[in-house]
Amino acid sequence: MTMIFGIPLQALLGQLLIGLINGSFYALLSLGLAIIFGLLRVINFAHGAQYMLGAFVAYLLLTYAGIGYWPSLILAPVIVGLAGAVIERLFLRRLYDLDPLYGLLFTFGMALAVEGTFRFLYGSSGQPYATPAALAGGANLGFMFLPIYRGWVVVVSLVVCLGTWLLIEKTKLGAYLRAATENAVLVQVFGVNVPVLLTLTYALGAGLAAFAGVLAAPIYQVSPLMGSNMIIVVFAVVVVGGMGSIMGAIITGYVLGIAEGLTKVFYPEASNIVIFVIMAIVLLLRPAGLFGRDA
Amino acid sequence: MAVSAIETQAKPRVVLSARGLRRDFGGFTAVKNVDLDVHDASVHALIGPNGAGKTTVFNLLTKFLQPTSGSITLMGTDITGTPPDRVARMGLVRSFQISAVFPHLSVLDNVRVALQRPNNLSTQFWRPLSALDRLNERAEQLLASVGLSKERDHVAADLSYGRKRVLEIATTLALDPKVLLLDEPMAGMGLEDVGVVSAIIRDVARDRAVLMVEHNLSVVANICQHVTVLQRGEILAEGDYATVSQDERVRVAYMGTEEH
Amino acid sequence: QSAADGKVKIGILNDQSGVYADFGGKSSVEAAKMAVEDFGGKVLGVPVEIVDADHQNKPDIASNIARQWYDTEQVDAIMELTTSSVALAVQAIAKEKKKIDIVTGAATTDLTGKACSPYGFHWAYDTHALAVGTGGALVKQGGDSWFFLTADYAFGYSLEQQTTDYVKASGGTVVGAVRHPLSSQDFSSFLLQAQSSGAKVIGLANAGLDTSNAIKQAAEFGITQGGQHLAALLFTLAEVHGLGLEAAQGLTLTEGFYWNRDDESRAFAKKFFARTNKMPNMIHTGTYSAVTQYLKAVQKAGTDETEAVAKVLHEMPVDDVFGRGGTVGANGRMIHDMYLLQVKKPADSKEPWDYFNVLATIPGKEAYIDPAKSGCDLVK
Amino acid sequence: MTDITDTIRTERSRTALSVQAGFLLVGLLLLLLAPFFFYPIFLMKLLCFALFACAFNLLLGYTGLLSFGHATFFGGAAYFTAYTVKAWGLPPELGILIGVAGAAFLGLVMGFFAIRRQGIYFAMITLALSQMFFFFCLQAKFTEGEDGIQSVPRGHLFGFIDLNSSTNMYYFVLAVFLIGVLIIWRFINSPFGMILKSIRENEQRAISLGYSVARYKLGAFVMSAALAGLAGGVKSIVFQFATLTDVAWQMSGEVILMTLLGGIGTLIGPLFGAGLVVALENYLATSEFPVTIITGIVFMVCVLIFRRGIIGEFYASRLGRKLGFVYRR
Amino acid sequence: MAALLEIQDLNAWYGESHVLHGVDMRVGEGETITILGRNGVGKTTTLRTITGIVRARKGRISFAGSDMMQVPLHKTAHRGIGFVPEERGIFSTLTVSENLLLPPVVAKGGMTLDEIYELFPNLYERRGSPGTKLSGGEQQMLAIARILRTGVRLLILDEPTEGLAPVIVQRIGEVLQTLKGRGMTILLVEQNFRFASRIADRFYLMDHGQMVSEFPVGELPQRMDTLHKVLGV
Ligand SMILES: Nc1ncnc2c1ncn2[C@@H]1O[C@H](COP(=O)(O)OP(=O)(O)OP(=O)(O)O)[C@@H](O)[C@H]1O
Ligand SMILES: Nc1ncnc2c1ncn2[C@@H]1O[C@H](COP(=O)(O)OP(=O)(O)OP(=O)(O)O)[C@@H](O)[C@H]1O
Ligand SMILES: [Mg+2]
Ligand SMILES: [Mg+2]
Repeated sequence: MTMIFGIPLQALLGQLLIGLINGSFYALLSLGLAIIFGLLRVINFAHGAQYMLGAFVAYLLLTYAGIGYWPSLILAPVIVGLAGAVIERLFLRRLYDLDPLYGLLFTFGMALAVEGTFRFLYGSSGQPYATPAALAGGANLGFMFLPIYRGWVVVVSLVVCLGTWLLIEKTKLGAYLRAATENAVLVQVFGVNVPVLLTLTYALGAGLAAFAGVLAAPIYQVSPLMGSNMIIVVFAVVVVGGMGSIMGAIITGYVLGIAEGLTKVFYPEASNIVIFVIMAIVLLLRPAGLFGRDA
Repeated sequence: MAVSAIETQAKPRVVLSARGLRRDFGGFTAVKNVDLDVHDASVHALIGPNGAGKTTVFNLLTKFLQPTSGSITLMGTDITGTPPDRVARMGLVRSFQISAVFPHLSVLDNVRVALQRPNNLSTQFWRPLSALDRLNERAEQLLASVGLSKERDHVAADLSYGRKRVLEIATTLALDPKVLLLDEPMAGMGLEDVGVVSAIIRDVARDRAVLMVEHNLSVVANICQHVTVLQRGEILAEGDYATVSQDERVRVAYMGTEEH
Repeated sequence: QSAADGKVKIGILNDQSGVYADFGGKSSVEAAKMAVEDFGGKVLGVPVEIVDADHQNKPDIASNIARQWYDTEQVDAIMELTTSSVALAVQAIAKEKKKIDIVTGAATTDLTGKACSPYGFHWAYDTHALAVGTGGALVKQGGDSWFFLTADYAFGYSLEQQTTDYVKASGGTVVGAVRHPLSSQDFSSFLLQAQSSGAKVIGLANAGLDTSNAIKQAAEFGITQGGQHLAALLFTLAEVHGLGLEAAQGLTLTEGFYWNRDDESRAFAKKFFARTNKMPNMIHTGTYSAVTQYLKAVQKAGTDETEAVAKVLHEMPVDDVFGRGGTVGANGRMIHDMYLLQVKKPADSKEPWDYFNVLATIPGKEAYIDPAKSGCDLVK
Repeated sequence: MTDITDTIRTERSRTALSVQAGFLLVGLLLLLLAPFFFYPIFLMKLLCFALFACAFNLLLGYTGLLSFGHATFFGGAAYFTAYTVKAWGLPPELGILIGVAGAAFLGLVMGFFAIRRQGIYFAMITLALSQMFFFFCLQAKFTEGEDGIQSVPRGHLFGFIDLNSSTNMYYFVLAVFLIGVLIIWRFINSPFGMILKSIRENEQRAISLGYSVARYKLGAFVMSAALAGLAGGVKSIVFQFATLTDVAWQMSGEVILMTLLGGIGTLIGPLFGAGLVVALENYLATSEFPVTIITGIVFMVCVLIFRRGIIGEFYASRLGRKLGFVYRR
Repeated sequence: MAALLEIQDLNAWYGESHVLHGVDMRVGEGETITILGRNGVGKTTTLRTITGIVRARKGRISFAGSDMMQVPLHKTAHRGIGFVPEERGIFSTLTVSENLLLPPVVAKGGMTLDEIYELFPNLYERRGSPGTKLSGGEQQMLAIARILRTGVRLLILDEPTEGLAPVIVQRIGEVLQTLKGRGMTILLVEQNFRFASRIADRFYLMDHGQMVSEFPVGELPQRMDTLHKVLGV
């Protein structure tokens, strides 16, 4: 058997694949975070809560309405996105003219409140959510047993990430969004209804987080805490990637997922901090992040 | 460009010089092969069409940008690798194309902040603010010299655009720089201020070097002893205003056909 | 006969909104109230009062409340005390103020070891009992080679260490271990390593959501179907409920109580269910037992004065639905039987909350550290 | 950043000055008499958190840097102090000093990375780095994992003041708090503070005037870290333990809440913010309502309609202005 | 000439500071108007109030016969008003060509992309690079160019020649002449008196938030004295 650093090649391949799966979640989440930040200048601390909400909405739909995974995959992001739109309209909107730190603090409070509410209502040990029948079971790849569902996560996250990227970088709508980020008043003077655009953006970001949440439900325990465990790592991913580019967020998400996966083989104790260590190194070498523009 | 021995004797000494300056942005070369000598006690104008690379040259000289190649010497010291704040402390100070004041500080404080460093009053975190009062006299002198005495206690943000630029010059002068780099000091200024500022610059240049970017050609004609014309990142012509403005290439590339 | 200050007051201090809220939480408060009602609501002729507070897993809040309770609100005993940092902090205060504390929620053996107190008691379980139960007993059932998935901090190490000791003592082997950081979402990398180790038992030396996620993902990767066994070292009925039988089936764990064990436990559980809408785990029942025993002790001592009550508590055997035949060591450890439990297949579960098969009963003497060897300086 | 300052050098009338001196005196008197009316441990906790929040505010309110990692300094110092006092048997004052030094060092390291970016990047970097420190504390031997360092002896201050007496302990904490606030006050109203202010106003311009902006920011960061460490060290002596909650990121969130509630950029606002948060936590502990929900909602409400905080709103109110207070945006 | 834009007693505020004190002004269809005035008298504010950016305003603004006071900001362009702001407002996250294509076309009759590139070859050369990587002058050209595409009827320019090289100023002058020739209405604020006098049909002189006088280009020689006093020309 081929060995690399004392680890069988097969095991390594398996771990790479698993890293990629985790990277899918990082990518989806950091993408949404980057979009909201990029366009609204709001660090969406509630992103983890929205991810959690996605999973919970799927769970609730199943439990109380008998609506299964597939419809939930669309429905949950739409519901969370709508909730996001309402939040943006009612609250976030008032904070745009202020220092971005207020947006951060507001969404931080929101995350606390939402998480607290779900903990109050559903406890903290989580709820079960079964893998959809069509994706149950696994495939033997020779070097590892790959649950089919995990393969699906990688594929669908890639598709969604690329789709979002195309939407923002390559369409007129995206150009409006990017321009509005810089100078909303001027874009409005040009005849574009910017407030609606911003609402849509926040809804899109929240929806993406919820989508990741639904994807996560069959893998992780649906728990009120699932988001807060994730959010800080995703922040680090975003810092490493640099907020300048959407593509940067996506690529960094996958790459760091893989880096983390490999650490779990070579030095598992460090797997939680490896992303932070990478972040520190990147900051030393490229303060603006790997793909970020200089401020 | 070689400076002959006779010339160096006749002219004041070179305080800032650049050789073979070049800067690439991605595939685009914004500045290439620029040799520049700025002399003490003179006003040197850097002119050229928009996008010629004037601001970039400024950024390179003050080290806000790192040159891709070439070297820069300030008063005999090589500063090619020196960080911008060091360069400023060595006596090379710049203004910005977009006005740069401390908006929520008073006019007086704007100048005092600049005075703090040369007076070694910038790191004392244990002393009271009143320690700064001994800078007031000098600060007020500076304000008076640019005609801002009346606005002394206003918040800088409340000043009009032109007044802000004047304040910026006063702040810059507070550092008593050896070399002053001014990026379009008259842009957006009303005519009444243009006169004032021209006079200030001429005055300042009595005992230091000034390098300025300016589109207002009458100002250039009036106060600049030396003119360098930049085009597409390269030097197109050099000399005094009369020489340069007769240059056919300069007329086509920059000045246009009308009378100025 | 009467209470010294005319009041008998018990404080339930635990996590009611954080990560351990399901573990004990508000339901523990209910259990304490049940105990008081079952006791008749009064002792020595004065009404018994239960107060409760949510320490939010913050020792300084817990410490603040505990001091205030003892100092100004005439609370006689504080119980439950989830999370070892809180339990240790409060036990130290109780010791200083010469007041009683009975821990049911925290796991660390230090409470009856180097941090023991003459007025401190540890009631429901501890890491040692869990290790012996799951480690020792499972080997006897044939699970003789182990691989550990260990949470990378003191709690995880001590669980792993103590379990390893018992696995080895019972003739088993440990083929490897992997340390995972606290609150890892994804365990698949670690599970793959466990899988390729070929060990018969994968021991989960972690807690809470980490354990749940590991179990769920083990099912996903077909680990249990592949013939390997999962053993959770700290896991209770409440968490199994959250996980669902589909994912949890086959899992082995140790608890100090199982509601569906006999008629008495079922009767207690029904009453508990009527109040809380869930079946009790060992923390809930343990709290019920602790309150009951405390009241009995007050009754017997004829006063709520600390020294006297503590003396009775140390001497009087326990005899209730939780700790039948239990005794209390000089270090404050309540020694009672533990149960090795296995989660049923969904098809075998006959009613809601019917989750476990009892694989073995571990006698208290085996489950708990001999007080003489506990490192507690109160034991001569 | 909203630009807010306790202005020291604006024109104030003499009456206003004496009104403020009056406020100060009454405040001091209240603090001195407080232990006769309130539960001392509650007051000590309040003062520790108030100092922590003041230290945090030094960075946010006066330098415009929002750190989301201040728990590192607070909790780190708590660990250092607790460890040295318990394991090495150092007297409390020395233990606290070591805590402060340790926090300053951590501040130096974290600041070194974080000041490379501004605004929210800065916040995220400090958050991530403090998370790293959390994991370090979780795994390091000397912190004793989730048990925490327990039963730290309070000992005798300078060898003769018995801190086991809660009165002595209280006045010691009060003294530390007052000294801390005094240091902060001096710091922001010093030549150094002036440069910090100008950097916040226009960083590029400050560079062109020859200031090494990074060093000034780092200086402020380390100062703030050291003072946060002072609060943490004292807290570990007060409570006699140091645990993981002090280094967790929720603690960083809490100190932000205190500052926001009290008034960002006001010298004494954090005292009120801390008082409110600590009281709220205590009160909610025994109420039916889950703490996090309330905390979250308080945050949201504050940001939306109460942005200047208690003291800021007071300064900006008609009465406040009449009394000569200034709250500038 | 029919009035395309008519302003009566316009007042505007920034927060509590009252900046416009009753501006009256009339711009005829096809006319080119220049507002002159010293720094800070409220020229920019007048333009920003007309376009609706400054919303703390009172008075009457009618454009093409309809009242503009209640029209939301994002609808003004669709009524036919195009704005080139003083600070240019080039978007750095957009490339030059994206910047150029950004404002939605609101009516027929705008210039085509080819025409624009012909007018500003610099822009063509740098069409793929990020907007703010252009030099100051290039940015100004871009700011004007992108409005020309949209087909608005009234072009409002705030100091279009600020910071521009004389050749470029000349070229912009030519461009504005061309637009004038096509019947475009132009409202301009300018410090460069020479430039303004070459293209304007009529002048407004502004001081202290009011129009203090108004005269056609022909009267310029007689007015030089006043201008001298007010502007220091
Ligand atoms: N950071 C950068 N990245 C890419 N290109 C740049 C950058 N900075 C400047 N440029 C390009 O370099 C050229 C020179 O720009 P510069 O700002 O130096 O011109 P300038 O002579 O100052 O013009 P103006 O008089 O209009 O201010 C321009 O074409 C500009 O687009
Ligand atoms: N955003 C603002 N907030 C408060 N005051 C402002 C603001 N913008 C401008 N002002 C003030 O309003 C007055 C008019 O400003 P305006 O910009 O309209 O002048 P201007 O005539 O365009 O001057 P310039 O020739 O310098 O561009 C000035 O006193 C200015 O200080
Ligand atoms: Mg320039
Ligand atoms: Mg203007």
